[in-house]
Amino acid sequence: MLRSVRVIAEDFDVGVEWSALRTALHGGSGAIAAFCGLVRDRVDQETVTTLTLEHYPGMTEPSIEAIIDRAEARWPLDAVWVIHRVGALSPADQIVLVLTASAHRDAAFAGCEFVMDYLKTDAVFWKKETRGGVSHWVESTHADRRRASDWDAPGK
Amino acid sequence: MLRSVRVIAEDFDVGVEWSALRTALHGGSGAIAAFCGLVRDRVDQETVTTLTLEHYPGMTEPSIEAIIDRAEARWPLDAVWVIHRVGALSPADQIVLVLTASAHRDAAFAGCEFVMDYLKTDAVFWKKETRGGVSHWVESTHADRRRASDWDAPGK
Amino acid sequence: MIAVRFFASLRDAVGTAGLDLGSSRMPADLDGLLCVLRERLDGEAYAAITGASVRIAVNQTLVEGNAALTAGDEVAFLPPVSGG
Amino acid sequence: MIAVRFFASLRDAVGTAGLDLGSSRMPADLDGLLCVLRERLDGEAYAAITGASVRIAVNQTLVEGNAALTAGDEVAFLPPVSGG
Repeated sequence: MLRSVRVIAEDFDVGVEWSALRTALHGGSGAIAAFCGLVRDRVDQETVTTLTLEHYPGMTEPSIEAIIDRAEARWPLDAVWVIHRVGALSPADQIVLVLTASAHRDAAFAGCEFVMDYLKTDAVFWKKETRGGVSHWVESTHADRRRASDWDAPGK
Repeated sequence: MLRSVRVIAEDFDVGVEWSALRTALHGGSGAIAAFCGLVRDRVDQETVTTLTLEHYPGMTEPSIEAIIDRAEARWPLDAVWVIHRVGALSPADQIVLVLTASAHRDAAFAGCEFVMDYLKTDAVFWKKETRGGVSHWVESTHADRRRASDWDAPGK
Repeated sequence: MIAVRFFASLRDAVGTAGLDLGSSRMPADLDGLLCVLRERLDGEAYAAITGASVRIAVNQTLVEGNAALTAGDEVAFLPPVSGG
Repeated sequence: MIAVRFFASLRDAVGTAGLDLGSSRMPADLDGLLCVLRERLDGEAYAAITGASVRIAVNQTLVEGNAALTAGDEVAFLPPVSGG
């Protein structure tokens, strides 16, 4: 399986990543799914000015690799690419990109959602949101943790 | 909600579409999901040489709009863009692109999957696959129809 | 005149993408159109376009059962679709 | 020497991103390291890094309970994560 994990400060170009992935795929892939998270300009009616992402170099990358390992064990994926930015981001900035490829769309979609759900709860990042002039650290929500744990429910 | 429906013979550039969507979004969107279907080089152990897509101009576009209407009624979507190619395609060619945007990832993912599932079963296209030197018309599979009808199941 | 269109496998079965019907005798409804087509097409082609999975659109809108037709209408025979 | 690192809200609580411990007295395990930190940090900072939701990594690997330490180890205090 093609995999790529990048934790970077600079922005990424989805078109460039998409083309690189397509070039690397073998001809058996019939489906590419993608997800990109953006900084929202308002949270709970307050204007967001900055979202600062921190990571632990040397631990964050393996924490993402471990999520991809679990996705790969679960679905017949041809590729999983993850780019996650760190540093100070502004509203509308791209935060994270997950690209998956598979023969069929069900695996591509499921793999992409699974990786995103666990990036929220298991990947080693911390987020500081500055809104209404006040900065505070954001934790993954109860809903995030339930979405992730739902992947272990029977029938999923 | 931003919407775009295009049925075209030429290839599309996902990077260009992605940039155009991001530029059009308001700042409340925190999630973009994308799906792209590609022509696979083999089906049932046979080499695919051509996939020819036919449509009914004037009826195909409204059939896609109707699918988007249903997605829009169901999830708080900021955008749904659909590009579907017609004509003779070769292995690895892009067939279809669905882009969705929403404040949160659950709606973006669900809307994208919903639209793809119904493009398989309800959009007015026909596919002729040439493999092993023989051409035949492809119908949506039982699995495709079940995936689509599953959206009406309780709890979805 | 009624424009009749056949798509995909039905075009292959009929051997043409379309027919213009009614320059001499204009069918008043879909049932009448089917009678004209039964005369015009061979048995195998007629069986194909009247198959259980075939849907009919009048002016790009699906119709169930019989429907009145007026001059200039377009009637399309659609085999099962498959997009995406 | 043990390199101790504090991330995100814990860095804010402690007031520094890291400490080098053990140039004089080298802790043999995590429990020993916590004793040293209790002496070095104020009560609020110590409470923060020993909170129920804080996880500890030794050399970038999460550990549960006590763990032996050797010179050159890096011990990190991690508040709840939130990526994506």
